[in-house]
Amino acid sequence: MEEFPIVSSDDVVRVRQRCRTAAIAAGMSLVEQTKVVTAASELARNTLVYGGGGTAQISQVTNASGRNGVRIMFSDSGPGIPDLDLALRDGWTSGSGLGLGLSGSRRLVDEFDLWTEVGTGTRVTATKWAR
Amino acid sequence: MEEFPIVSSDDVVRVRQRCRTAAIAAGMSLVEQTKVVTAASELARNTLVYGGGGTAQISQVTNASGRNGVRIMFSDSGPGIPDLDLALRDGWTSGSGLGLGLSGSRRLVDEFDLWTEVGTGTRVTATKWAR
Amino acid sequence: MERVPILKLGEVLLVSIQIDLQDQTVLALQEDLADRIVAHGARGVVIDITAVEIVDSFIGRMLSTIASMSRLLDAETVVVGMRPAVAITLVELGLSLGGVRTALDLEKGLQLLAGRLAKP
Amino acid sequence: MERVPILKLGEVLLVSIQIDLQDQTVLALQEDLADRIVAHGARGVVIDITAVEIVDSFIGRMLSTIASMSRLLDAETVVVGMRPAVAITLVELGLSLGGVRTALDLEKGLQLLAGRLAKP
Ligand SMILES: Nc1ncnc2c1ncn2[C@@H]1O[C@H](COP(=O)(O)OP(=O)(O)O)[C@@H](O)[C@H]1O
Ligand SMILES: Nc1ncnc2c1ncn2[C@@H]1O[C@H](COP(=O)(O)OP(=O)(O)O)[C@@H](O)[C@H]1O
Repeated sequence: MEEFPIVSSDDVVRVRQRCRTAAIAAGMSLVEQTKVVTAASELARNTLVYGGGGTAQISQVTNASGRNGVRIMFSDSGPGIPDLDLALRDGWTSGSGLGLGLSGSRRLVDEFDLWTEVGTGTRVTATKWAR
Repeated sequence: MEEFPIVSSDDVVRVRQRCRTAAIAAGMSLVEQTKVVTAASELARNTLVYGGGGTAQISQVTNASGRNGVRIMFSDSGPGIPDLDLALRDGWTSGSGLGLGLSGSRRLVDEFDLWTEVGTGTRVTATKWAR
Repeated sequence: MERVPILKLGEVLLVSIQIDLQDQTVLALQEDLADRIVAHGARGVVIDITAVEIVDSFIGRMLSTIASMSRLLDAETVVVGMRPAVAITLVELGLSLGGVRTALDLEKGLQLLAGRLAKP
Repeated sequence: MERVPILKLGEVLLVSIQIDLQDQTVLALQEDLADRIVAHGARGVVIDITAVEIVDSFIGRMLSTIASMSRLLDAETVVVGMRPAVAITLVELGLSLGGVRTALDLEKGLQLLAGRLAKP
């Protein structure tokens, strides 16, 4: 497991690179790698832009049936998300994005979990398995 | 009545084939067959993907007025559905689907019954009558 | 897992679906097609579903994804041979396949693409 | 912050993205391009993304913005070299890049623009 801070847009680039390395190590196909790295990029940017910065964790995981995968986790102590249903909707943004970061990255991975509390922060965990 | 496990996406294909056989035996038109087989495909995939696997039952049924039909039942011991209204809405998905499986298959059949309990599982029963 | 073969006819790739599609096969087909479009510089894709008995939301989404993805790679997709019963069922299911071009049969589909490829 | 270089080939500006794009670099590129289109009276822009490993919604929006912006300045944009895996991922992400023209590679992209520039 690797952990590193997200405080600038350099860090978003670094998250992509580390996520790519982990995806290759998990034996993912090129398409699977591209999907999980793209999801990581979206979520890392949200941590930076909306969470006011935070932390990324990237780990290699193995499930009960021996499949390998990559788990990415992004946490921040930002404002949290008041209306989660809305935030997860395609095209909805409170800022100036396209509103595809959360909804789109959920589609790109196999498991997606979002915890948030207004005033406390947000934590998104996403897992993708190699086929 | 036939019963078989749904533990892989092969089984979803088999459900379609068995459902087709039953629909033909019930004297359904080609359109009716196509509708019930499509519904079976959607529900079987949900059992696999969201229910974590389960069982399919396919039976031929006859009603009081002598009409023949097919009844399909899918049960799993998965997580259940916390908000059924939401799950039955067109376009709503907790995963990466199109959110048309439940709402769409309900439209494709004549009778549709969904029982679910969080932590216990889900059982969907659908019946289509030959005209 | 079975794989759906992809044939090359000049600048067009032809996919004729002859098996009962499993979800993994669907995903593999999308990836194979993207690779082949780029490898051959294909300008058109014809997906022949004459033999396909049902199109559920997963397969329907595949058709939309292939159409959008090939457009990004500068190829146009035409779906041919949809059975009437499949079309009726798709509508009732709630899938309109908005961005997907269709033609009656393989011949009409190839004609449609030829018209486009003639343009620079 | 790194900047993406913009080359001039006659009436066409060529942008070849060779680095892992940071958001600020993306914003700077949009501004630089607008300036250069006007300064050179360029009629076409080719953005070569052959080396780009992922296009997320921020980079995808840049491609759309550049296409729209250059159209307003009377230049046409073509994006070339999109990798197959990137195309599939973009579609799943939900981005269709509606107004963006694409071509297989630099050569095809330049041909496409040449066809347009030949017209009065
Ligand atoms: N880490 C976060 N902290 C607070 N709000 C967030 C966070 N991530 C996402 N959001 C909220 O969810 C909305 C939707 O996010 P997203 O789908 O990524 O779209 P976009 O990034 O284009 O705004 C954001 O506009 C923001 O309001
Ligand atoms: N057997 C099941 N067990 C648990 N949840 C289910 C089950 N079937 C459906 N669901 C829930 O209902 C939602 C909607 O299902 P559906 O309409 O089939 O759309 P989709 O399959 O595209 O997600 C699913 O996303 C899932 O959250």
